[in-house]
Amino acid sequence: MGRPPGRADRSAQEAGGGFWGRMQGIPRYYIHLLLAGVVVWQLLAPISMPIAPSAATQGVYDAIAAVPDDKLIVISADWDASTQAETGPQTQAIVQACLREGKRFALMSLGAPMGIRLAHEIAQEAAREHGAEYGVDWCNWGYKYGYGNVLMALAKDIPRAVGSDFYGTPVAELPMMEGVTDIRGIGLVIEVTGLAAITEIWLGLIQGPYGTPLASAYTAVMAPGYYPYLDSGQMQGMLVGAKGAAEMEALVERPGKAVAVMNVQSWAHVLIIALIVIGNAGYVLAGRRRR
Amino acid sequence: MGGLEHANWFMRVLFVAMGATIVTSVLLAQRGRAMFVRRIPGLTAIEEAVGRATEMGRPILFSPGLDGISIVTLQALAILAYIVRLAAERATRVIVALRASEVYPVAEEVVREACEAAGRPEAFRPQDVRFVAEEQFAYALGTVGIMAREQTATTFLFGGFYAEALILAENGRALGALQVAGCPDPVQIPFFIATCDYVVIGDEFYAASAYLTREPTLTGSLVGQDLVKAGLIALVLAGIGVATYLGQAANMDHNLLVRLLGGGG
Amino acid sequence: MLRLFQPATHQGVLVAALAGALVLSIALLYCLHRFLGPRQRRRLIAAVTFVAGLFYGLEYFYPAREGRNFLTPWIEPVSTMLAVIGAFTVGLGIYSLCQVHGRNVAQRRSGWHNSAAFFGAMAAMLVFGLWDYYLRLPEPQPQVLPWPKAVYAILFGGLYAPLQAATFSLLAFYIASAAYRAFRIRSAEAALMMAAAFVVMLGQVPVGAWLTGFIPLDSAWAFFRLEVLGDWIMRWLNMPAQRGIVFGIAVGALAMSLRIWLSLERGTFFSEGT
Amino acid sequence: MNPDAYVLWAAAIATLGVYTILYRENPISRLFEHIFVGLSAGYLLVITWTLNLEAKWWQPMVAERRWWWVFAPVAGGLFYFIFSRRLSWLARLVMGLFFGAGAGTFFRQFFPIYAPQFYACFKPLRPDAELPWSQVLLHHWMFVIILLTVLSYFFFSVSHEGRAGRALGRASLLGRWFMMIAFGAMFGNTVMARVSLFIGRMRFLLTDWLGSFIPWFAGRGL
Repeated sequence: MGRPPGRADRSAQEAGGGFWGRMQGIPRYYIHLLLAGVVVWQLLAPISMPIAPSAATQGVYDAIAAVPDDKLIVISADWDASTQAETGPQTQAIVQACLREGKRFALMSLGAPMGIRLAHEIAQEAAREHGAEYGVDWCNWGYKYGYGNVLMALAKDIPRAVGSDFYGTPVAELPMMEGVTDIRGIGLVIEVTGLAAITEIWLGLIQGPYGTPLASAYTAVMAPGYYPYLDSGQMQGMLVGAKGAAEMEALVERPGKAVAVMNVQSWAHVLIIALIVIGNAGYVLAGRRRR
Repeated sequence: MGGLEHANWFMRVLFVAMGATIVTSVLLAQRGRAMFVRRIPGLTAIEEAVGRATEMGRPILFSPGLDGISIVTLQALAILAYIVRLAAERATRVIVALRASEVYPVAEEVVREACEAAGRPEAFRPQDVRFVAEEQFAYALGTVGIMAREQTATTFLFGGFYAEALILAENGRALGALQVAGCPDPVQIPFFIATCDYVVIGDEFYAASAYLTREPTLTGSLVGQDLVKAGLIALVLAGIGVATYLGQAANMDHNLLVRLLGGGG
Repeated sequence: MLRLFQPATHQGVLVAALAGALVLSIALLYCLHRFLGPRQRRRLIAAVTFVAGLFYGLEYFYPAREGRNFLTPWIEPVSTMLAVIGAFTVGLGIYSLCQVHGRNVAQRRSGWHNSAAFFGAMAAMLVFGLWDYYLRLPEPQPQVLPWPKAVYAILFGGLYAPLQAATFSLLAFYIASAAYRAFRIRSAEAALMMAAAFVVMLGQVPVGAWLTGFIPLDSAWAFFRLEVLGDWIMRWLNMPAQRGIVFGIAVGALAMSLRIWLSLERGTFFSEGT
Repeated sequence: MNPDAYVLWAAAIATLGVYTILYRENPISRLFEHIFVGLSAGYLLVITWTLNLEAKWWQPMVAERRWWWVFAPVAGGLFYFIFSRRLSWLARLVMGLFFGAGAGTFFRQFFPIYAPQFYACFKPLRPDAELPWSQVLLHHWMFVIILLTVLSYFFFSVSHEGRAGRALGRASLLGRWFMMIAFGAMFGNTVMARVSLFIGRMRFLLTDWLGSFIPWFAGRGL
């Protein structure tokens, strides 16, 4: 490939003098200083940027809101410390949404024995905030080994398939599980994950055969691979990375960590875009003057 | 899935056909068949870049990237040989910054031989072939330090680069060096385009030694590669044809070509 | 022949076997050096290259039953052997570093104290790294660490890891200054590049979704919402272009591999000399 | 000895030291560069021994008495003959071993890496029940056109003259444009990940380090 776009502007002199000429050749350490300044400023004294939820995020919220009151939401928390930066805030925002809408939910994990404790702590804290009670408004089925086998059993007989909960209590004894016997008692499954191939099990064994609605939350790296399911309607909605978590936090009107980070990101992106615009304005206007 | 742990018959046939095409065309070229290679602008720039360092009386920096001894690195070293030859003829130093210690002896030998081939064995300075650091970012910082202290006038970045690419190229640019970069992996190319004067993308990297040396073996190989690519395009078109006939739902499970390549349900 | 490759029965036999094998291999190398002419040496090198490539290639392409063929059991040991042989080159890299910095210190060149710091850091990491490794403590670790472990914690957690993270994070700055400089509407190509970067960047942050939030999600125009458009660019403009580049590379690398394997490669180093 | 406070301060100073390079290369950044390179050299020796040689070579050779492992240092030692004029061919012998292994490794990776990408290109080009026409046009047709034009750019042995040549030239120009769009998109897509790295470092500096002696920073809840 030949000379790529981008040579020239070694200095302002090359671009011609004048204000717009100078705007084309801002020394790079000023740019670095600006970026550092914006990040530090926004971390310490944030000015909130508007957050408009994307269609995919709105879909998750709407799916939660649409669950009939006699049915449960199952949140499958298949993540651990390695992807916690994204999946943690996602889980938190989803739990908040369930509590806000007054839906009962059960946590479980198919793929992350180490991660379920982290999800449990998140749910516990949110429940305390909303005054929700364990066993009545929410519960934790714990980590269940067996992937597809667990789900096939779950569809037929929930108390048997799950057995005991996170604390070792048989789930059948929990008040909220009254009347929830099989898959018909589940109104929505939300898969939060940094692991590949778990969504496919839910799709193949639960969503496909029984038509149970499914929503999901993925790390930004994983998300693009799952858009086809969103297009096809197999999934009601999807949270994409920290951005999805921030949008969800905004929807439940409880801005947290994800909103803070995305706010800094928004400002940093705006700065970079502004720099590109200024550079181009300089290029066009200084060029016009010379002609 | 399955079928990828070992080859199936279709892969064997395909592989032998591709290999035979390339080797045949190499042998034909070695027997004197003339082969055409079109102009590749990024590679023409190498001579200009070496010339600039000569004019300014300052050294050249070459980095073969992070990979150990791999096909990418060997190709990078073939480009290095050409650059050192040009530079030695013009009494210009080339500093090679290395990340993998197993590449060190190979790079040293390449530089020494290139100096000899240029007829100037005395131009070889062992201390200019340098191991910098094994750790990715220590390598980046150390190489930037070399650029700054040696005031290199030209930077060549050819090989397997990862996140450190932008650290190297952006600092080289700040020092005013003329930079030529090439990396087969497309991921770092956008950052090279933003910071370097000339960029060699994708397969141009592998065409480089043929283009630079005009060695019949290599130009022959290039022609063979083009034939293989044409064959693969035909295969893709066939696959698309079958997919269009089957339709979206049945495609992945029933497309014969998908199954032959180890995919499908 | 294979019966020879049995573990030695006790320590004395081991020492004898080690010494014998060492003497034997040196003698072999001496004979090779003494009796092979330049042409035969080249042939030997080509043969070694060919066999090494054939081994790895054939294991994949030779028909396998239940995922195994006669070469499969050898893949792991041979790869380990190569990794070990390669590990012995570590001295070459360290030698090169010591040569450059040793000269700086010995001749008191400007900035020699930096080279002295290099030696200090290397020695400290080597000594305390190994010390830490051999000072195996039972889990859980005690609250108060023995001092060599504490020094290692400072070297690793206080210097090595933060230096790594800080250098990596420099990219945030460089990506900003590179974007400012490179994205100018100087040509059609530069403009296309800039436009794509613009849309994708905006599509990733909430402010982008807000900018085009007025377009109803269920309308025919929803495609032009920045986050949808950005995603479309990544998946349906970026991905096929990358595929095209990758296929080119695959064929280029295949040809290079074939030339290396068959010793057909030409050019300085690869053909001339012995 | 509890090293936590030292670790915190060393980390903060090292981070700030590296950041001085953002202005320009200077004595402070140079010092940290040398310390980093030194630490990484020492660490390389440590992990080469602990993770590689001790476990895979010394233990099998000495503890398990597999005497033939003595050939490994002999072969590895051949690399060092590179410094000798007369004996450097022996270094080439062992290099040849690695070159061959590199080529062979590529042969075995060829299909596992590229075949899935290859058959993923087989996209239906007509609408059907599952595939509305808008998706066929915007996704699949787009995909095939871009793939083919980009591939056409990488034909090096065909002249861009003559009727067929000019057509190829035009296709490859279009391919170049598509590649530029792709590169711009990749650039834009990476910005967020890179800014995140810096946010992480700033959180460390503001909350962990400054917050350790100025409570106001710790109380910001970052």
